[in-house]
Amino acid sequence: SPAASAPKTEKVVYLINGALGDNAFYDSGQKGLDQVAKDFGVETRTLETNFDAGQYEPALQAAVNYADVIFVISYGFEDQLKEIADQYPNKIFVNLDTVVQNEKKTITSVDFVEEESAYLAGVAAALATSDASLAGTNPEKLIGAVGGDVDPVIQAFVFAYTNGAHSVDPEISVETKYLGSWDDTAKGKQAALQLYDQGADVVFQIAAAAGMGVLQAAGERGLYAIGVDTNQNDLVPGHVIASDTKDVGKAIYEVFSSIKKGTYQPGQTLSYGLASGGVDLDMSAAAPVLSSAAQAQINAVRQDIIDGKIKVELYQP
Amino acid sequence: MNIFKGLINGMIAGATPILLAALGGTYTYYAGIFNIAMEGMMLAGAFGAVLGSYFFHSWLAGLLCAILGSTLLALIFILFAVVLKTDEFITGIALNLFAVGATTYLLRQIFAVKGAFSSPEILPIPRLHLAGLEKVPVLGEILSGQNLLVYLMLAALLLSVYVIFKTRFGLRLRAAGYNAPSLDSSGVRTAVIRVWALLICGVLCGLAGAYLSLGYVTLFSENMSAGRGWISLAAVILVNGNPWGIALISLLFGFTDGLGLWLQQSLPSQFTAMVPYLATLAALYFYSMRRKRLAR
Amino acid sequence: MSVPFLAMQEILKIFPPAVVALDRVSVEFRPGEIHAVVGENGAGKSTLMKVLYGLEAANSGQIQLRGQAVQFHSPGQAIAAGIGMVHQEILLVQEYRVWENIVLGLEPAGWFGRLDERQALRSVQQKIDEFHFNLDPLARVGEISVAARQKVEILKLLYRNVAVLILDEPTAVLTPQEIPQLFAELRRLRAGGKTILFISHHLEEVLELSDRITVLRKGRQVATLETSATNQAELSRLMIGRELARPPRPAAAPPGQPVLEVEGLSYRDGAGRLRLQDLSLQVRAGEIVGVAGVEGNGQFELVNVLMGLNPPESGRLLVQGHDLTRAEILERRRRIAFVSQDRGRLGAAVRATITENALMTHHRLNPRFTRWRGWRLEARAALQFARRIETQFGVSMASPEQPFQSLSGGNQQKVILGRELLLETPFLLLDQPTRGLDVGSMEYVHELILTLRAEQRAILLISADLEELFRLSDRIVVLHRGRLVADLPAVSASLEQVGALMLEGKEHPDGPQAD
Amino acid sequence: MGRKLISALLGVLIALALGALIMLLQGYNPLSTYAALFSFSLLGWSPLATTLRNAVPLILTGLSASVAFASGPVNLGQPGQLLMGALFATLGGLSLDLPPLVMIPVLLLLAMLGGAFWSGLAALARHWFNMDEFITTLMLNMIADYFTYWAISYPLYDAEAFSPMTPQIHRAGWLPEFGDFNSNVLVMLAAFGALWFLFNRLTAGYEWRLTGQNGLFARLGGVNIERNYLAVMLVTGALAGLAGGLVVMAGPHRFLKGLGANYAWDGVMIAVVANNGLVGTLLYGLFFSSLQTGALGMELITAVPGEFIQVLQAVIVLVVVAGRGRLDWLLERSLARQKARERAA
Ligand SMILES: Nc1ncnc2c1ncn2[C@@H]1O[C@H](COP(=O)(O)OP(=O)(O)OP(=O)(O)O)[C@@H](O)[C@H]1O
Ligand SMILES: Nc1ncnc2c1ncn2[C@@H]1O[C@H](COP(=O)(O)OP(=O)(O)OP(=O)(O)O)[C@@H](O)[C@H]1O
Ligand SMILES: [Mg+2]
Ligand SMILES: [Mg+2]
Repeated sequence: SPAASAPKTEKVVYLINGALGDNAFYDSGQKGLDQVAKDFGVETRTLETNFDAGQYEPALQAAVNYADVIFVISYGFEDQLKEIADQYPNKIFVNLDTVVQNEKKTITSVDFVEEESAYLAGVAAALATSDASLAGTNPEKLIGAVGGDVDPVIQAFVFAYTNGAHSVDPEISVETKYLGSWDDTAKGKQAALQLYDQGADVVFQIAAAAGMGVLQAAGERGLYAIGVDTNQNDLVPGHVIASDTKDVGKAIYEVFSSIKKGTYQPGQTLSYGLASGGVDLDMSAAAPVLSSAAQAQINAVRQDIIDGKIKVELYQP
Repeated sequence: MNIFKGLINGMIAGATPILLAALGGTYTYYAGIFNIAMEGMMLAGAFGAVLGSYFFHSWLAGLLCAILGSTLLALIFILFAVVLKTDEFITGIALNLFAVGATTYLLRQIFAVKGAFSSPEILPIPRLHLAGLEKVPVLGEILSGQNLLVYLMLAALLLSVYVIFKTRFGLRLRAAGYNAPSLDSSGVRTAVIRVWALLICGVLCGLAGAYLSLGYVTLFSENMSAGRGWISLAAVILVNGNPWGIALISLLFGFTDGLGLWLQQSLPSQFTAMVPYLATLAALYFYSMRRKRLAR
Repeated sequence: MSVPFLAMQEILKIFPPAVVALDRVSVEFRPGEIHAVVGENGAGKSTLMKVLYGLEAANSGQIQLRGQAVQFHSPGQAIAAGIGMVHQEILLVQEYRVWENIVLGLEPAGWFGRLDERQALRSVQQKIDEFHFNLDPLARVGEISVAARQKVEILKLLYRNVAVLILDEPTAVLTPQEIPQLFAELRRLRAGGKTILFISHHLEEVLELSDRITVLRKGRQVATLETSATNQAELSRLMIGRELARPPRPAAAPPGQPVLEVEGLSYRDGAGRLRLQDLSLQVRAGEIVGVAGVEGNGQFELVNVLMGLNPPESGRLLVQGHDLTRAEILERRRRIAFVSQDRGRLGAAVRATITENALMTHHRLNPRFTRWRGWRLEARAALQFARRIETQFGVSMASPEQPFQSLSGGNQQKVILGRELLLETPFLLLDQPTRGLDVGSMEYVHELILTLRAEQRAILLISADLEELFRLSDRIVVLHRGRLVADLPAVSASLEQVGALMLEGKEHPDGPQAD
Repeated sequence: MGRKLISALLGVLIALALGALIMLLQGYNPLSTYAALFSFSLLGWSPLATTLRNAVPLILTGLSASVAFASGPVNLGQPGQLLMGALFATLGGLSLDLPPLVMIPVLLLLAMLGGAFWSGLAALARHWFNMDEFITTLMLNMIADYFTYWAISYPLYDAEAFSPMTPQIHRAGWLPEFGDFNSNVLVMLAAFGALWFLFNRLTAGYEWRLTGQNGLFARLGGVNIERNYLAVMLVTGALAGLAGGLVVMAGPHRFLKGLGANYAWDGVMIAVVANNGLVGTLLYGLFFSSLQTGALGMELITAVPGEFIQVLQAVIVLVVVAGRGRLDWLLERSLARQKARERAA
């Protein structure tokens, strides 16, 4: 009977490869986890491994020793995750942001279709750079992006961002700088300043904590940036035109609810795109920057994507 | 023109923290202390700056707290290396580890965040617009409108040249490094001179840290000194403590740092990121060859 | 009598763990006297003065200045009270100019601590003129002679207006010609009312200069005497506790084949200065050749070139006919044994064990100490070797496994001598082998050197101690500014003659001149 | 030895007490925190196995630093050498497929070669151009970091991965596991034994040690300083490289981003507290590994942040090093005092 086999769910661990404090991706997951703790009254813990590969396996081991449900962002230790999941088939593993499957097919994956929202970010950037009514913009058809690393996820972002911009004006070119760091904010700022110097009016930051430097550079120059992962529009008011959000917290909350409700099925791949609200382009702000016409145009593209009228091309490494 | 200006501004921005910390290192270098704790002092300064600015809603308080933070580290250095006579290299290494651990730990304890802390409540150190300088053709745009700390750095550079080579303290300072027993027997306690050198180094590293967290950007992130203290040390050693030489090396480093990002148009970013370190090696090469030639 | 001017009472100083350097020493000093302190190496002379000068803290006892008990925790306080010291090893900043060294610590300064260079130069020049010192205040200390440096040290104290001057072995670094000049200066100072405390080993000097003499022996104060009421024999007996009888020098056997042959050797240093110039020299088997010279005239460079630390610019070096001019150091060591003047820097790794120090060089030259084609050390053979040195050279040690630095100076030197002599090389280079040794150890080393001569080894002996040179050498060569300016048979040479050559590079100088 | 051990233990205890004080001030319970810390690192086979396994890179980089410092060269390049070792082992593991008995030694050799190659660059820069290895090794660390990062992002990139990493190396190159225990510990112990023998019994080790204590003396004694310098740099680089190879072969079996992140200063730190002694490095390596391994558990159970361990490590380093010799010093001083009292009486 379902009651007898209902899995234990008292202790929940959120295990991440990086570290909290990015104001973005990891923090958004933490928000969902906190909500879970509040609404369901379960014990939660967060384990960060600070991008240190030596910590991955011990952390995973500590997590299964402690918890019943493990939400994990497993960049870099997919292998160990599979192995451990096979060893502990009765524990619930939910892998966030990538698709990982073990032999016993017990890992549920939450896949965010970041191309959809990044495409919208490209549309927004293209509209902004050619909008003469925005203060400080120049007629040059150039937009920028600052990535933390050259990795497939970031490249997927840039790929879709470029496509989105081209959908508005194929002559727009995209200049990208990579920092090789997710936390060197000074370098993030310098990269953004160089892009502005080159003539870009809008820079999309895809660099976690280092991206804070991009936003501050926009404020300093009186130009524009696009935030990432969470709504960063009010961090530098008047200069962040939109944020490409990835609601990891929402995914955590929904999956945990499904476990509680008994509708959870292990081994699935849950796709979080624009339609499900897992990713989005959030333009809300205390004082929105984009004109309402531009916002309406972006919202129309969003609807077209959700309706399937526009097919956003997925990045293939 | 814009791009050129950007590169110059980037160079100044990159050089400022390194030069400030390296000037601090000059004092300890001349005092005969092998001080590798600049990295940690800078980090403690950056943290103190954000702490002060956030809680007192004043960048000046931030600046003072930055100095307090790095001076605290200098005091620990003094306690161990000068008072207890622990090996300086070891003390430095331990202090650098301590600074990373303690700032991360405190970030979590005080602000309940990890990784980075930013908030509109943190007031940045302002830029200074000097009306007179703005009018200078071509250079005016660069000379004016820099961060207050950039001007402070210039002042610190000139002041250091004066203090080290023209004052009574400077004479004693250099004697402490050249021949400590001689200074002691002249009736000046070397230990006291070293304490002052370390305190000055603390103050300058505090300014360097403040520039990182309140000057260039306005936030604190874990380990945000990111090896700049080591580069400062390399600069000091490379030119045997000469402040002008240090200024040159710092500018070189600042320039190559920005150049690296530019070169991404033609090279993978990992290679462009190496540029500053390769430049340091090149500087070391030329310096060593020059020394070798002189020795011959 | 009224209160003494300056008195040290019941001074006890123990260096951890248990070296009793001063055993309740009490001395009084009078104003305007020259007071000599004599004693063997290690008797505690320097320690006594360091206690007075605030460099070492006594375990008990007190110091009274004009009836007031004083306690100096640093030289600064002693100087403020009018007591200054010139150290045994000269303590000056070589990179600084003369005036900078003199004013260091008491600099005239203007606004914002700016060093008032003009004022400083003026006061320094004034002192130089006042005391008739022949010095250029703008010269860099690293580039002036040792005697001049000593003047700088004395001037430094006079600049501070001290009433008491302590001079720790000031004559050790001077040539015979320079000494009277120093003494004249000291007498002038005494006439000006200064009290001078003067340390020396040399009894003639002490008898000539001082008013009163305090004798220390093994940390105890043996006597304080009026100079006029004593003589050399009494002092020597008080110092050593026995009469010192010099054994007559054994007659030399006729020397054999040339062993060391140096031909036209020149050497230029890093800065391009010619430090050795066209040196030619022969040492034959069974012969001791002494090298005399004021320090800094090329001795250091000669050692470095002979040992292969620096390549010569031109010239040849042969030992037993083998050309070693460009040979690796190890190759030289097959034929050259080397005892350096600086045990801690060149002669040993002081933190390593005695055995490890004894093994150096032997481990490469003697297959007995290794196995596996030289890859592996034979620990047992090394230990036996250390024991052999212990017995053969009378080293007193607790165990061959103890750190080298736990040995006393004399014993350290014996281990080094043992190691080098047992290399059984035909040629020995001895660079001040008795420096810092006490009289007993010095005698031992001297006898050893004479024994080696009897074994037909060739010996080149560099020494700053002219007496030692005259006592041991068969021939004396003199180094002056990197040139060999004389090669004299020891029996017919006189002390004055060699002294003049050392100073002037030629005989019969027209008068003593320091620079 | 006895006194050394006592002074080390005393230092660690004082440091732990200081740590407890900090925790009390912050309102944590120090006893339960330390209990959690050590039960997660030492109590039971699995924690113990994890501690041992994590200790391997710490000890090997520590040995690398110890041998270098004790022999003279200031090789601070362990992080870079570790990365290059890992890269070489990975390259071998991807391109070779031999029986395990051959494959594993070959990969270990490759790892050592990689580390030695990187330290050799610094050594040659010194040899030819007189460039100070203190700075070159530091710079080469950063360069190795970016270089390996490039290698795993482009030429060696695993097409199926989501972040920069190589594919897994062939199975034959995986180090065997015995239950919870990974055989990387055995390789480390073998390396330790070989190194100890080299350092204490072989002619080369004798020369290195004496050169480290007094280079001029050794040179005058006929030791070939230049050759030994090169040899020491190569051997210490190889040790750090071996550490990197073992990290790959025991753990993720591939080179992935962040592989050497944590070993940056740990090796140097351990060498320094151990006063460059080999046995001390082994013991302190185990101790620091137990701290780092237990940190996660401590965080899970008592909510004391894991960063606390970093602070604690720095405190331990300072207290142990400052305290070293102080015990001797106190003892000698009290002896001297006693003697002075006797004399004065
Ligand atoms: N810092 C020290 N630590 C331990 N022992 C010391 C120290 N300084 C001196 N000694 C010892 O104290 C004793 C007295 O030394 P001191 O230097 O006063 O002798 P000295 O009479 O000046 O000899 P010399 O003629 O060689 O200069 C010696 O046994 C010496 O080894
Ligand atoms: N500067 C110093 N620091 C520490 N210990 C010292 C120092 N000088 C001497 N000692 C120690 O003091 C002890 C006595 O040294 P000293 O040189 O006075 O011996 P000594 O009686 O003169 O013997 P020898 O005649 O063999 O030279 C030795 O054990 C030595 O280790
Ligand atoms: Mg003396
Ligand atoms: Mg002695």
